[in-house]
Amino acid sequence: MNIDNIKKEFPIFNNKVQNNDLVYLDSANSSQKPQLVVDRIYDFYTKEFSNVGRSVHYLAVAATNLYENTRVLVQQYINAKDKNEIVFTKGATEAINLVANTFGQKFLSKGDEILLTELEHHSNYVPWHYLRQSKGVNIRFAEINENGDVTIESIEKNITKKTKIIAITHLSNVTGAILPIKEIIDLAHSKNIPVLIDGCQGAPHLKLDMQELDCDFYAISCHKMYGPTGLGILYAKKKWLEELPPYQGGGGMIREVKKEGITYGDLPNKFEAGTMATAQVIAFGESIKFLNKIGIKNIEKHEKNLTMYGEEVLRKNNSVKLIGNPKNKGSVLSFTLDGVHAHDIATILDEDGVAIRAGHHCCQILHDKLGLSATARASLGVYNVKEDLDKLNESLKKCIKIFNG
Amino acid sequence: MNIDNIKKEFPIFNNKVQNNDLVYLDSANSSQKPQLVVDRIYDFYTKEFSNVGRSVHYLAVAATNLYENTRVLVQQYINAKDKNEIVFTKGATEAINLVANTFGQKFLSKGDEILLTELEHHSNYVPWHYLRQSKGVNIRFAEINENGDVTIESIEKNITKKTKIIAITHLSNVTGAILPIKEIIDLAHSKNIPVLIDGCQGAPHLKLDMQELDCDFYAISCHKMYGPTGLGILYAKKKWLEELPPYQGGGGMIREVKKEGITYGDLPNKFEAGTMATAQVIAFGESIKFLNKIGIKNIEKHEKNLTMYGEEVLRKNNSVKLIGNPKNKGSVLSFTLDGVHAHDIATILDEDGVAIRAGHHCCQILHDKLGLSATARASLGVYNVKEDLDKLNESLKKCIKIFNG
Amino acid sequence: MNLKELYQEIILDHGKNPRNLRKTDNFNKDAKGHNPLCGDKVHVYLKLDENKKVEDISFEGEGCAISMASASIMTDLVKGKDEKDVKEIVSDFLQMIKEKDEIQTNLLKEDEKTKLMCLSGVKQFPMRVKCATLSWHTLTSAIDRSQNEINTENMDL
Amino acid sequence: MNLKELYQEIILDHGKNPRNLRKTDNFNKDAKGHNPLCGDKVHVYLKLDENKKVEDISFEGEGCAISMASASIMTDLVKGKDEKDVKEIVSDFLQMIKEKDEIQTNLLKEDEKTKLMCLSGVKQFPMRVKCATLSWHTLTSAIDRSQNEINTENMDL
Ligand SMILES: Cc1ncc(COP(=O)(O)O)c(C=O)c1O
Ligand SMILES: Cc1ncc(COP(=O)(O)O)c(C=O)c1O
Repeated sequence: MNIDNIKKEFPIFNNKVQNNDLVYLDSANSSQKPQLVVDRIYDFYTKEFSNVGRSVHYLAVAATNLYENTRVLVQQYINAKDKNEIVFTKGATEAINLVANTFGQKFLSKGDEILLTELEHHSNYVPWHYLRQSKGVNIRFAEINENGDVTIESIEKNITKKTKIIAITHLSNVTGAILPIKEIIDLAHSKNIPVLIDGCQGAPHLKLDMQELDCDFYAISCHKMYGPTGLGILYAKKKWLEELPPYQGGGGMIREVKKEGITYGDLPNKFEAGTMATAQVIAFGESIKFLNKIGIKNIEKHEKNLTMYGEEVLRKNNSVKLIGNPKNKGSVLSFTLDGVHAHDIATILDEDGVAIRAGHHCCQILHDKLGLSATARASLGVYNVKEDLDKLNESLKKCIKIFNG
Repeated sequence: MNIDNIKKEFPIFNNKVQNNDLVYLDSANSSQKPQLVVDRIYDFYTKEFSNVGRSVHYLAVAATNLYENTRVLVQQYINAKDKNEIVFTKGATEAINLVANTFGQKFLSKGDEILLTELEHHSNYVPWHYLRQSKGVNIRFAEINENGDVTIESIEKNITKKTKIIAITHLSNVTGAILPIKEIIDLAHSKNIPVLIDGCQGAPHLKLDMQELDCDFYAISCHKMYGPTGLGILYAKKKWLEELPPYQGGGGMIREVKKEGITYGDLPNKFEAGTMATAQVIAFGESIKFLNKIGIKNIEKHEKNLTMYGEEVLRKNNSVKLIGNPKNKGSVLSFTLDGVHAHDIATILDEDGVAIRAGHHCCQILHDKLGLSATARASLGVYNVKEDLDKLNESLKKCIKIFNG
Repeated sequence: MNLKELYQEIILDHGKNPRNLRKTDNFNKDAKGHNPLCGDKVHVYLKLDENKKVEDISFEGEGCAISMASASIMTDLVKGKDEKDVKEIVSDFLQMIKEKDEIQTNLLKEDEKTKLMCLSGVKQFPMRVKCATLSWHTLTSAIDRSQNEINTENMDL
Repeated sequence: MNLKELYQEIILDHGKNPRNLRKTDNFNKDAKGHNPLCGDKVHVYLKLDENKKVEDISFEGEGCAISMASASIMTDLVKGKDEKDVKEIVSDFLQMIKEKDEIQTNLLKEDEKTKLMCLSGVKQFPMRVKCATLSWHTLTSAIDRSQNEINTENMDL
C-alpha cells in the first residue's frame, strides 16, 4: 500500500459532505475507517456471527478464534511479551479507569502521591481524581515549559518519596508534544515507581515496542487507530494483571462461583467481564493489518512531513498563532486566530468542508495554564495530503475576512 | 413485517454453516442481526462517520443527532419518563457494575444486606460480591422452588430491616422463569427498598414499560436484542442518576476541571465518560425500529407458541429432562439427556447445524442448587420456527443413539 | 446554511465590542454558566432595585462571537425592565431560537426585536445554539436563585 | 469433522464406566482442576511411595464423556510409573493433542499408545480440547505442588 494514495482506501472520501470534498482534520478526535475494517464488521455480522467463548457450536468456536487472533495481532503490533497482557476495554478511558481503580484499591492510601502532567486529557485525570476522594491521595501536575512540552526535569522535580504512580500522555492532543517517555519510565523505575502511558495519540502515529519501552501500562483507543468505536485496549505487564484485583464483575471472568465467595479466572479473562465487543475486536484485527501493510515508519514520515508543511503554511499567515512548539511534535496543529474565536473558526471552516475541532479538547488544565478558553485544532491521519492544509489555510483567510473585514 | 417470514431479514440464514442450514437456538447467549442493523453500521462508517458531541463540524453534528435519536427511541420503547434516564454502557454487565459500584459507595455500609435470587447470572452477582469485600455488606439469595421459580413469598421471607437493595433477573436465562417483578417492586417500595432488574433476557422478549413497572434500575444487553455487540443500556430513575456519584471518569462527563477539583456534567453525560460506542448506538436505533415494526406483542405470542411446541416435542422424548417448570416461562428450554453430558450433546448437535449452548450459562449458584454441573440450553428468537425444534429433537435422538446404542 | 445570516454586522459588532462586559458594583443576584463541551463561560451580575426592576446588569466571560454578542444584546435589552418582564423576554427569546419564527412579546420595541432576530441565524447551526442561549439560561438561574446559593461553588472536592 | 472419531467405542466405554473414579486413601498429592467456561471439575489424588512411584492414582469429578474418558485412561496408564516418567507421558500426550500426530514416548506399550490415540479425535473439535486435557494438567499441578499449597482453597472471601 502506497501512503500517497491511501485516501482511496477510505470510503468516506468518495462522498460529498454538503457538496464539498471532505477535508478531514479531526483525526485526533477520531479517525476515519478503511473499507477493509467496515467490510469485516459487515461480513462478521452477516455470515459468521456468534458470541465468543461461551458456546461449543461451530460459529462460536470460529468467532472465539477470530477474537483471540486480534489479541495476538495487537500483541505483535506493540511487541508485548505475552498475548495475555492485552486486555480489551470499551475505550482508552475505561482502560485508565481500570488501572486507577484497581491500583488505587490495592496500593494507594492517604497521603500517597500520583504524578500527572499539565498536558493530560480529562480521561487521564478524572479517574485519578476519584482516588483523592476515596483514598485521600494527592495529585501533582508536572508543569509544561514555554514550548508546551514536559521535560524529564519537570517530571523529576515532582517525584517525591510519596509518588506511587506516574500517569502521562505519550503525545499531547493539544500541543502535539511527544514526551520523553522512555527516559521518564527509566527514571521512574529507578525509584520503583510504575508508569502508565496514555497512548491514545501515540498508538495511531508512532512505532510502539512495549518490551523496549518497559512501561507498566499503556492505554489505546481503537477508534483513533482506524478501528471501530466502542473499543479500547489496556496493555499491562503480566505481573500487574496478576496482582491487581479484577475491575468489573460478571460472566466470563470467574473461575468458580459459590454463595459464599468467588474465585477469578486466568488472564486476560479476569479483566474481560460480560459479553465483549466481539465484532469490534474482530474488525480491529483488520485495522492492525492495514497499519502493517503501510508500515508505521512510513506513516511517521508521511505525517512528519505534513506537520512541517502545515506549520510552515500557518506560520506565513500572520493572524495565526500556533500553540506549542515542542521539541518532538506529533501531527497536531492547535492554534488561535487574532480576533476570531475557535468556535467561529470551526463553523466557518465547516462551510468549506474543512472539519477541525474547537474548544479545550478535554484539556482544561492546559488551557487554563495557557490562559485560553478555547483553541482550534487541525489533526492529521494517514489519509491527509498537503492540499488539505492548503485548504485549511484558505478557509482561515475567509474567517479573517469575515471578522476583520 | 410478518413474523412468520422474518428469517429472511437476517442475512446469516442465507449462508450454509458447515454445509448445513443453520438452526440457531442460542439467542439467549446472543441474537443474530437483521440486515437493516448491519447496513446502518456500514453506512455510518462509510458515509457519515464522526465522533459525537465534541466537534462543531457537519459530520459531528449529524452523528450527535443520530446518537441522541437512539436515546429517544429507547426511551419510547421502554416508556421511560425522560430521555436522560437512558445511559449507554458497554453491556448489561457494565450497567449492573455501574449501579453496584456507585450505589454501594454512597448508600451501603457494614452489615447492610443485598437481596439477590438463586437464579442470578454471574453478572448480577459478582458486582455485588465486590461490596462484601469493600463495604462488609451481606448477600442473601432468595431460593427457587421446585419449579425453578422465585415467588414473591421467597423474596418477602428474605427482606429484613437491613435490606438496602434488591437485584433480580426479569427472566431466568436457565429455567426461563419470568419473575413477578411488578409485585416484587411494589413490595420492595412499600419498605423503601430500591429494585434493580437484570433485564437481559426480559428486554428482547417482553413488553417493557418503565413507568408502569416503576423499577429503579433496569439493565439491557443490546446484542441480545438484535443489536450490535459492545453496547448495553442502563435505565435508571432520574433521581438516582442525580444522586449517585459518577462511575468512570473521563472526557465528556465533566462540567469544569481544575487542578484542585472537578464538577460533573448534566445527565446523562455524567455517566458516559470517554468516547462512546457511537456506531453501535446509532445502529441500535434500527434494532428498536425493527422490533417496533414486528410489534412486541406479536413477538411474545410467536415465542410463546414456539416454547410450548418445544416443550411438547421434548416431553415426548423420554430421555429428555426439562429443567424448571415455572408458572410463566420465557423462550428458554434447558434440559439434560439421560447418559449424555451437555457438552457432548452440543458437539453432536453442532454436526447437524443445530447451535445450542452447554454448561452452567453463567449461573453456577443455580446449577449447584439443581445438583447439575452442566445443562444443555436451546433458546429462541424472533426468527425461529417449529421446524427448528423438530430438528433439535431429531439431533437429540442421534445423541442417544451414539451414546446408548 | 448561510454564514452571512449567522455573522451579521450587528453580531460581529457586539461580538467584538460587547456592551456591559464588566462586573456590576453591589450586584444582588448572579449566576455562572458553563458549556462544558467547548469551555465557554459566562458570569451574569444583576442589580435589582426595591421594586425588582433591573437597575444594572452586566456579564463577564469568554466565548465565541455568537455567545458574546448574545450576552451583550441581552444585557442591553433587559436593563430597566421588571424581573417578571425579564423572564417573559428570556422565555420568548428561547422559544424563538428553538422553534418559533419570531419574537412575540410586546415588552420589546420593534428595533429591539430586530436586534434579537439577528441571533436567529444560529438556528441553522445546531451546535451553535448553545452559544446563543448560554447567557440567557444563566440570567434565568441568577433570577431564580438566592445570592447564597450561587456563591456556594459546587466544586467536588 | 468426524463424530465417529471423537466418540470411539473405547471413549464411550471409559466415559460411561470411568476407571479409578474414587478417592485414594492416604493420598499424598492432589490438585483440583476447573474449566470455568463449562463448569467441568476434576480432583486428582496421587499416592507416591518412598521411591516416588505412583502407588495409586484416582480422581473425582464430573464432566463430559471426553473428560471422563481422558481422566480414566490417564489414571490407568500412569499407575505404577515413576513420577519422572509420569511427567514425560503427560507432556507427550499434551503435545500429541496440540500438534504432533502420535505418541512418541517409549514409556508406554503399543496397546497403551493406541488407547491414548483414541483421544486424538478431539483435535478436530477445538472447543473440546480442554475437556481432554483438563485432568492431565491437573495431574501435573498435583505433582508439582506440595500438599499444603493445594489444600489452601483460593477462595476470594
Ligand atoms: C440474565 C443475564 N444477565 C446478564 C447477562 C450479561 O449480559 P452481557 O454479557 O451482555 O453484559 C446475561 C447474558 O450474558 C444474561 O443472560
Ligand atoms: C490524549 C487522550 N487521552 C485519552 C482520550 C480518551 O480516549 P477515549 O475517548 O477513546 O476513551 C483521548 C481522546 O479522546 C485522548 O486524545
